[in-house]
Amino acid sequence: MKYSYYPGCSMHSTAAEFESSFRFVAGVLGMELTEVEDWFCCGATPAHITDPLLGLALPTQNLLQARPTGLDVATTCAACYNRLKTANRVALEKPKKREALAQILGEEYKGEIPVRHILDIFVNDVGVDNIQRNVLFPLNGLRVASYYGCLLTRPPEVADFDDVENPVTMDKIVEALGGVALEWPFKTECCGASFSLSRSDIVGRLAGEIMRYAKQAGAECIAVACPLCQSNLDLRQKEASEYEGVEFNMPILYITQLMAVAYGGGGKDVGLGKAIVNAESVVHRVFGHRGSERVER
Amino acid sequence: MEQLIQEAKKLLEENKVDVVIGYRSSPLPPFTRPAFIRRPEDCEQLVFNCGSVYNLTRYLIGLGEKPAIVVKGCEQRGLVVLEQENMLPRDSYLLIGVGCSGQVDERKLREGGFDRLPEQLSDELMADKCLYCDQHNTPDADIFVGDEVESVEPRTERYAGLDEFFAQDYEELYHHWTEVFSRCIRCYACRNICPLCYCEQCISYVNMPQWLPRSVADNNNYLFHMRRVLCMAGRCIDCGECERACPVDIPLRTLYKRIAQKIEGFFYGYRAGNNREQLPPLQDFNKDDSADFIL
Amino acid sequence: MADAETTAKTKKKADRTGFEPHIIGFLCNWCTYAGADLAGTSRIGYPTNIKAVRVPCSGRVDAMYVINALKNGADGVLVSGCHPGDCHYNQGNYYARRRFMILREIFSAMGINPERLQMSWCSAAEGAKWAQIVAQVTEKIRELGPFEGI
Amino acid sequence: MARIGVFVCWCGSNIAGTVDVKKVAEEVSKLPYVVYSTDYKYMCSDPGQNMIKEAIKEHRLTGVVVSACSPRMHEVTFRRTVQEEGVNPYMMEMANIREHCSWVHDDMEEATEKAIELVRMAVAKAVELEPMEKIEVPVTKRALVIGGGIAGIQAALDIADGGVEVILVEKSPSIGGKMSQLDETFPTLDCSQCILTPKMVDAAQHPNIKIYSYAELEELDGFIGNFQARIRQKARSVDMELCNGCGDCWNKCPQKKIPSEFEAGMSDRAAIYVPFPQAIPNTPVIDRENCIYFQSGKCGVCAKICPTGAISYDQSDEFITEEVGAVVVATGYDLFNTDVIGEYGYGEIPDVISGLQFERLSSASGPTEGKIVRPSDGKKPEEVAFICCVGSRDDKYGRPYCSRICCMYTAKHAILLHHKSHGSQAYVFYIDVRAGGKGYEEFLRRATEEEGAIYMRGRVSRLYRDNGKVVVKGADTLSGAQIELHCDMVVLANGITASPGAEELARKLSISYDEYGFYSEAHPKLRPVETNTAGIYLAGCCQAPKDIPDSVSQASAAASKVLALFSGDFLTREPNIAEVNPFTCTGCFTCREVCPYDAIDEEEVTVHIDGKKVTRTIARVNLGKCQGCGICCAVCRSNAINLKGTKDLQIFRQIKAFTGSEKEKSDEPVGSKK
Repeated sequence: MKYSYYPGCSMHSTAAEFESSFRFVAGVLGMELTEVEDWFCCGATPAHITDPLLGLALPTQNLLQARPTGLDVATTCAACYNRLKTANRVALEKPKKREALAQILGEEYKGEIPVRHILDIFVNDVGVDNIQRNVLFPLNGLRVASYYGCLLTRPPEVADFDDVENPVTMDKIVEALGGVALEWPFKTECCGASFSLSRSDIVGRLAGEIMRYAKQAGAECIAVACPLCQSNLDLRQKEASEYEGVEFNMPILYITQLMAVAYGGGGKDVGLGKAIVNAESVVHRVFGHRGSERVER
Repeated sequence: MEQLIQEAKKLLEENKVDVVIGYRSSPLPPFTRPAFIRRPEDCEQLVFNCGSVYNLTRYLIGLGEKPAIVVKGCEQRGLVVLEQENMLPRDSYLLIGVGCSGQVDERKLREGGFDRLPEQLSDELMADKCLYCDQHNTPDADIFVGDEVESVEPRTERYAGLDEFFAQDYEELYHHWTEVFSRCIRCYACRNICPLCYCEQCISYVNMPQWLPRSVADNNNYLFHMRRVLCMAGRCIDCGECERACPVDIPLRTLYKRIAQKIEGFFYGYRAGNNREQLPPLQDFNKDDSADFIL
Repeated sequence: MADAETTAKTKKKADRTGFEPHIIGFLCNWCTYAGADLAGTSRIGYPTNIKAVRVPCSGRVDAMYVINALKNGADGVLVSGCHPGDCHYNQGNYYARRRFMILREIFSAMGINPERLQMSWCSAAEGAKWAQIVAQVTEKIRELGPFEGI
Repeated sequence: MARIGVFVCWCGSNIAGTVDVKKVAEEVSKLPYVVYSTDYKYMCSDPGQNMIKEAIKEHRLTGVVVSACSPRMHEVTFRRTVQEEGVNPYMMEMANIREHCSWVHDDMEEATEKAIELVRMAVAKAVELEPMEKIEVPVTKRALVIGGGIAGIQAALDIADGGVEVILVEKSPSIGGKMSQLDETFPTLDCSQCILTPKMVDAAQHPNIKIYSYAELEELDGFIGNFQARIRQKARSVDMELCNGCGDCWNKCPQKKIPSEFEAGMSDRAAIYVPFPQAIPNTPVIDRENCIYFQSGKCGVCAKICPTGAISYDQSDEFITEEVGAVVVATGYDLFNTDVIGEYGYGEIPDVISGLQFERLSSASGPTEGKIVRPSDGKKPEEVAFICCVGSRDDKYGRPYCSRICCMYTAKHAILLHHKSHGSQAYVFYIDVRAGGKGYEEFLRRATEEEGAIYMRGRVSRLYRDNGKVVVKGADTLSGAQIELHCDMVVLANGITASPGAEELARKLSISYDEYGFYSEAHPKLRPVETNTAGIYLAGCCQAPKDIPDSVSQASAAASKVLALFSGDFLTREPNIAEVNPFTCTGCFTCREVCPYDAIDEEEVTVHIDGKKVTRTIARVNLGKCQGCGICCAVCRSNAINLKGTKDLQIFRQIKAFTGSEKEKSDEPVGSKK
């Protein structure tokens, strides 16, 4: 299983633990990653709201740079995924825009490179059986609320690997790792990430509701698959707790972190220490304390 | 070709078929001749090489015996069309598949001044259709003999040069074709060799009404060939036999391929013989077909 | 629609001395033929160049009819049927559309201006549209000049 | 040798004002085969028609060309005229020199020129005309009705009352259909069962109606007036003759935990069961998949207890063939499956129920005897949300159409809630309210103004559980506010979808259907109950979503079509149909692919070709089915299929005659058969 890997800006900064855990997990599962040569911004929010064409040119150029490998492009971030997939859709269905982009980029892109979110790859390429087979330390019934966020499955005509309103890929992975995937209503509600800096009061309300329902469902932690979801729910948990009047103390973990833990990753692979809401305690409660070294397979 | 001989022998010995249709060598190598083998001991004659140019599927309709037939990858599409048109059920013959890395073009050989083939069949001497072949190995074969040929990068595009040629204005094209068709002697070889021309009575013979004038005068050949283009639209599999058989070198495929190219463009990538389940374009419609030309 | 009428007539008179194209029209019985009847009952004028052959459906029109019309001295041919979705036989016009799309391509490949074959949708209620179509087609063929091929 | 007479009409000044009719008559008299030509003021008048008759006699005419108005106007008239004089009516051809000439041109010279050309073309065709006889097809005067819901019952009763035998086939154990499950009906709130069950009894007792319940159509052969229907009578495992419907078997059956279809899963039934107490026939069936005896071989309680010995485990499916002349398809609909809407949690959240489940909750014969309670805890729901357009007008689920009944049944539900559960509040989320029927708008007003239902315009984005309530998240698009309602129960107004198996049945019947699986009518406005296959008619929701009054109307319309069809012993049809030349047909069946009416059959023929005897499978046109469109002719590569009345030769002659001689090239043999 070989993939072109488009990390996007978060993976090299705020979501370093997503990157490390993903790379570790990919290694265990036999995924070979080639980082897209000289990749740059995917064109998410700032670009596509100021200039739609620029918002398409950026992901298209990235895909052009990925093209020589002929491999599917794997992304981890919901926004990157959305932009790159949108660029594909435009290239396939909007001949006029495709021409305009070819003018700008000096090369025609026909939408031929499939773009895949890692959840899609995990469940559909690697397979739930494989995910399960590699587990060294089962999650021992850890109660996980999978939170997909508002962008990962939307719009359904772009993001097409899971049910738009009731996605289940992450839940399948949690179950495969030995955890309990919780049925809860806020899987795809907005967490307010766009307002994380500008209007933290709104974020408090939105994130608070998510937190409350996760708690109500009995979650010990929330699993996410997008750097923005993670940083927002983690960083703004204080505001959320204030809004709801409850101390949530809800660890927000990347799904790859849970996988890395179950696969015996070392401290640096899993990167639990980076979270604001203490995540280590939850993991340790489930496994008992384990050293920070990688477990040899 | 030992395997071909053995398989053919087995089929005849076990009475699975009455006749094996294939190729046998001729006095003019590398060219071959069609062979109808009915006795196991004659199977030794069978060969397959770059001179096995004929499209043998022409012989299948109305054969009256159960045959096994050697069919090249490109020609198999014709069998699909015939099946779609209820002329030849798939179970009425056994398909012997082969790997073919290209067939020699007799005309090129002649014009190149060779009286026989050099050691290796080079692209220069290969039939045009082989240069963009995407079906080197016969699909859907009941028996596959010999080794599969590895697919080769096409050397030309299927429709190369057509857009440029047909960019001429109507008058030039008209003169070109009247000129070319004035050579036609109405020997009907193009029709008789075509695996898809199986009408009981070709309408060029019907005179009540007179669909097509019979004489070669008055540009009537042009009309005959226009009708043939119409017949081939959405059906031609580009086996190239018509052009090979034409005694006066009329480039018929240029027209057939042009229409095939247009059909592929209009009708969602349709290519004759590619998919048994897909209705031929003129027997089908889509509510969203282009309507640009309609007032 | 009075406009179409007058233009058609004035054009015609102005061009009196020039070339008058012969046009044959294959009209489906249910829509276009009835539409042409309506143009008549509504007295909406159009050029005399077109002569209609009534057929049950545009899907009935064999490509050879068109070719033979040209062969026999027509300068242009019009095939007209029901609008998509209105075909009395549900789908005849869709088949016709494909058939004549291809025939026009054959024409252009063989050096006949495809504009000599025109196709239109005209319903039984579109008398005025019929007059307009005839005016338009006549004008088009007039511009192309006499057909001297085949 | 053809002898043609040409009759040019003046139509008063309508033609003669613009066309020099005398000149036309004179010019065309010079044409080959024309032995007589004349003109007259009004050809369609009695004296005009008499002129034609006289000329036929005097000049021994074999064919007549009437050059007058549109054939759409007077073709029938003049055909009758020539027939009265002993000439085959199809030997008359018209040239339209009024609508297509005199009325649209004003220059006399040009119009006359064109008229001559039009007549010349008509004469050319007339020379090649052939006598034709109307087609007579014998009719089997029995009808098949498929589907025993209200539409099927109505159609069967109407046909049977007309004195015709009816075979009514219903796939479930009882007739009655969806209507039997409803509580009260809009807009009158009369009880559904009270108006339906008498009709069910009528159907059961009607001497002309034979009901096959628990049966399905297996195959339909033949064509209009002459169908053979093969019906599969599924094994009931109960002898209909012996069973007296006492009910001991289903009371004693140990397997009672099967969700009842009739109660929409709101209560259970036994493995041997009648769907509901008023079922017709009132004979139980054994649901073999859930029966302990059939699954494990042990049990046999019902057989032991049955006082009449009616239980018959070894019954097997039987096949019956019925000869019928017409078919009414009334297979109804199914409700949109709301499971697929992840955000509504139907099936996950017990207090989210479907519209049909609400009907059962509210029905006095339902599982709660008409008490409206929440499924989760049996408590009275104080606040109930109703969501409209669930699976209707929603591209996302491939259902862009309106289901037409949900707005009204939701209004009814709101009213019923108000009546039966005092103090409960109904909230209705809608996109638009469609209340286009008689009394519907008034009914809706009643729901909002008198019965206190609160209507909010907006879609619901999510339903989820919170503290024993169902949270309804949505928007009120009129005020622009986001809405979060905590309700006790939510009712989804599921839309209508085609019934499962609709497409398979359509293929058996060779009728067409749209992209949603609803059957296509022959014409959306003017032939709304016919299908494209002659002799097959549609009634009810199988054609498109509709309410009870519309279903019943369409059923009666279909019945009247059937009765009209059966009014004579023969069907008479115009003879303009396709015919196959057995010598040139190759049997490629391209014609069959394009035929909209499935009118191409296969035929084995032995022909002599080049002195050889050859047996081939070729096409044959089915006289009953062919509608004469001629699409087949234009796709036939060997032109072996031809359309009578518009034959290739006839059109070629017209083309030939068209521009006159100046450009004509003669390579065609001049001699013709005539």
